[in-house]
Amino acid sequence: MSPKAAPTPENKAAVDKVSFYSAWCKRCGNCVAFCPRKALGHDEWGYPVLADPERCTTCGLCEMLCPDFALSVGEAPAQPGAAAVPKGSRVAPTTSPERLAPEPAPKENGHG
Amino acid sequence: MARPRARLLQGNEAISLGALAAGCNFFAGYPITPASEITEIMSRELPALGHPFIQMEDEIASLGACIGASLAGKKAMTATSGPGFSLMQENLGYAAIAEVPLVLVNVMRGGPSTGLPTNVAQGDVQQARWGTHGDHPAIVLCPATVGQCFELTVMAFNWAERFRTPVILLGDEVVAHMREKVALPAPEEVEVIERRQPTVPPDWYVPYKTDGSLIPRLASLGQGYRYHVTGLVHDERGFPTRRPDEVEPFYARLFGKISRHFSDLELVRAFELDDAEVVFIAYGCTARAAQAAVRIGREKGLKLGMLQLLSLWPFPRRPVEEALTGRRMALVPELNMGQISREVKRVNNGRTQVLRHGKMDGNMITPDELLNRLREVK
Amino acid sequence: MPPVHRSVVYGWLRHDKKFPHVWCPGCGLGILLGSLLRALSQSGLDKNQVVLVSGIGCSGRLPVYVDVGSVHTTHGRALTFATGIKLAKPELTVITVMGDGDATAIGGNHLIHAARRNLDIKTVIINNQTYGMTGGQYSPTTPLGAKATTAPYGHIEPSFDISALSATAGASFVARSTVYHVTQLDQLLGQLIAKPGFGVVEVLSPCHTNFGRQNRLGSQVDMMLEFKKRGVRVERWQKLGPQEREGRYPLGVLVDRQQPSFDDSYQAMAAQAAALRREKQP
Amino acid sequence: MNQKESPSLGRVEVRLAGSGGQGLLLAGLVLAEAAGLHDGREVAMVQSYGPEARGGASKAEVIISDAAIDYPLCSRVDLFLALTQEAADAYSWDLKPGAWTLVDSDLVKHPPTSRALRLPFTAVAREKLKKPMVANVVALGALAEVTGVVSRRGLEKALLARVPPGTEPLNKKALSLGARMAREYLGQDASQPQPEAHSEDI
Repeated sequence: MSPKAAPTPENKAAVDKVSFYSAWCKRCGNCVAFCPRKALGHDEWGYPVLADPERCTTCGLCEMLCPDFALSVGEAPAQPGAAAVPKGSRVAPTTSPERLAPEPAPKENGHG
Repeated sequence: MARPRARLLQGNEAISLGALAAGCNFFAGYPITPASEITEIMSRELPALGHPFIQMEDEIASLGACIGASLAGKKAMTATSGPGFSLMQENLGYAAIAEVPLVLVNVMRGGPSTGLPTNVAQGDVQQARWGTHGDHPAIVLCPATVGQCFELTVMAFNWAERFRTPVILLGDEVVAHMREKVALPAPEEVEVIERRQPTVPPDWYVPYKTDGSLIPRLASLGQGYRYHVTGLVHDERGFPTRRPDEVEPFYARLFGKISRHFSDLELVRAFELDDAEVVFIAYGCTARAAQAAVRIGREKGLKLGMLQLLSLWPFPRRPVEEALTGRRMALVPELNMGQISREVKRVNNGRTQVLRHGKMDGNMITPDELLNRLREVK
Repeated sequence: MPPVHRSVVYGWLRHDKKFPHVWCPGCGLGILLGSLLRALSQSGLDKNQVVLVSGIGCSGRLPVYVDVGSVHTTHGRALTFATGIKLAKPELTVITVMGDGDATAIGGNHLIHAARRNLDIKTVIINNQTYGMTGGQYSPTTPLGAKATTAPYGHIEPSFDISALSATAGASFVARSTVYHVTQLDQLLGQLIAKPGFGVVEVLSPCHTNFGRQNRLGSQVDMMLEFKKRGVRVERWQKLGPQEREGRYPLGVLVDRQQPSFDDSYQAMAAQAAALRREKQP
Repeated sequence: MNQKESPSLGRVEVRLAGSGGQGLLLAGLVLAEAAGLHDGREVAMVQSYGPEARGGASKAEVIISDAAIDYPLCSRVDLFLALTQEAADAYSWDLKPGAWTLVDSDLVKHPPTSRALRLPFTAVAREKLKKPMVANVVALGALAEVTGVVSRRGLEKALLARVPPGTEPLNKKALSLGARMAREYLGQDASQPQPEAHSEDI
């Protein structure tokens, strides 16, 4: 099951904050492990989902640490490849992973 | 037009002047006897003309820089001798598979290894054909006079651009270091072939797609055509592929673009061949000895003739077949133990008796030696 | 600097190239690629002005994904091709991407000479301390004692410090970061692109598939957290004593100096040569 | 070009031998340019390279011919100049019988043939011109005078085009000194015997 399939009212906020492109995702777990707010989790297949949208500050770190360009923070661009920066996207380039990164989480989902 | 003024020129000088006349505007090299003069002359000429020259840290780097410069639109050349030629083989293969035009001059000396640095030899003939790993076509030209050094260097550049391939000029120590009186054509009289550029907008450019010529058009880096160049087998877009239905046509095209022009690429010079009973098949400095032997032999009534090979690869099969047909004997003198005589025997196919005359003592074969050899085998 | 949205990064990826890319799940090369694309998009450069050159190995596959002129060369020779390109077209921004084996083993000679020559080439060396693509053999940066498929009893050779080597050889700009410190990496790559002369950014990156597995270092996440633990910003590094420095390394700009670049010196020499020639042949 | 003035020569093989630093490469170049560019003949020249050209016995070979030159090296030397004993020994094995042979009388005590012309090129350069390095030019002057393979006028033109600026008078003087030395030695005028045509009997 792809996390992007059929947005329901419950996960609409999640889709708005982080877009996942499962075709490119290799389920490495970087985004989940390094989310400073632990807002991301895994679905039953190991794909990332925005488990707790309330905690997500759209800091953009998961996007930067994703080696596969498989997720996008902020409003999803109309189409991948659109050159313009969509209005309202919030990315904090000064976010320091050293400052924000959590201690290693137990490997619940067996990543890596 | 002014009559060309005769000059006393060294073979290496003539190669350099030929390169400049053909539009060479990039040189990267590493000094090595007996090819260093070319690097020295280019270091003097190119900066004054506003073109790049660089002495790299080794021969591998020299050919790498030439490939880079050629991809960026320059007519690039490097010059080396045996040890450097060995180092260049991997990048030579790269230039062949990525179809990068450039000219590589190898002035042959005694080998293997450091061998006989200041002595003459012709031991790199098969290396020029088969030195790099994998199978690929090769174009190799071989001058025997200072004048031919100039002419064949111009031709090497023209063929590199026309066929989008590296072309090797295989000189030897005698021809490269020899000085002769030559009258070179004025630069405006030299025919120069330019690279075919794409004429479609960048979005429509498919870098390795070809028209009927089998030779793709090469856009220069930084001209708005953004594409990928790789030493991996690639598809028409330049992206790596291992699909048999893409790999097989790729190799077919790589060979086909050369093989369909064999008749243009087979360059020879006949000397007193018409009624010859015994024919020398020779190349490089050895052709000079063979021609002298023909002259001396003819003065004594011997019906001798010579076929000089100006292109060694693709091997000039048809002219050699013609030269062998109806003769009593063919003798192939060369400064190795039989690198071209093997080819001559291959195409001879029972036409006549083919003998080799190999020599590897660091000296030229003399006309006397050839005439004595004929006397022995009579 | 304005924020870089992923959509801008997507704009620098090649749309006719198949994704996902060839690298292992979690490989730092993908993170570096994203970082490089953010730095490029912020540099103000036109895609047509940029040429990306790589050698062989995992890192060699990076340029093919980027929508610029890209050249995937022979093993260790990226800098030689880049030298030819830069000399031929000085107006281009030429960036080479190499691995540690590529840059410091087979291509070590080219690295030190490119640094000495100070031709304006921007070099990114991704250091995963092993030969990843060929199966985890030891490289010039494999730590003493580490296991490799060609060092089954532990590695016995001291390793190169890529940044120190580049600095000593004469590079104008030398910096180190890791794929964990991705925001710092963005900045350093931006500085690298802007800096004239030969510049090197060494990027530590995990190879959990080969190096990590052989040395029981866990997942790429564990290896990246190790970078966090050991990497120290250069400003802080300078205040550390020898004992505190043990097992750690400085991150950030290590060398930033002004010196004549090869391009400038060559232009000056060529102008002089042309003038001399005009004098001789009026 | 003064092709018409130049007498027919056939093929003449010239070998200039000595040790590195004696200026034999320059002498060869001047001879080749004089014969080729000023006398209108065909010429080919080869020389020693590498360590041999710096120390040891070095040589320059010039083929001068009325017809196009096929074989570019000496195989039967018609004209041999040796400025050291080592060079005289090393490079005299393929002299044609009766070849003109010129040796430095002080430096070559044992000439390769009894007919060799022994002239004190180096001593004259040192004593009369105070410049031992122009011994090569003195020798060239003598060689031209004795053999006539190259015109005196062509030789002078070619020489002056090759030597460093400012040394022209010195070199001109060295050339005529060499010629005079040869005339005196032969005790006759400059009317020299023509060289035999290159022998082709193999």
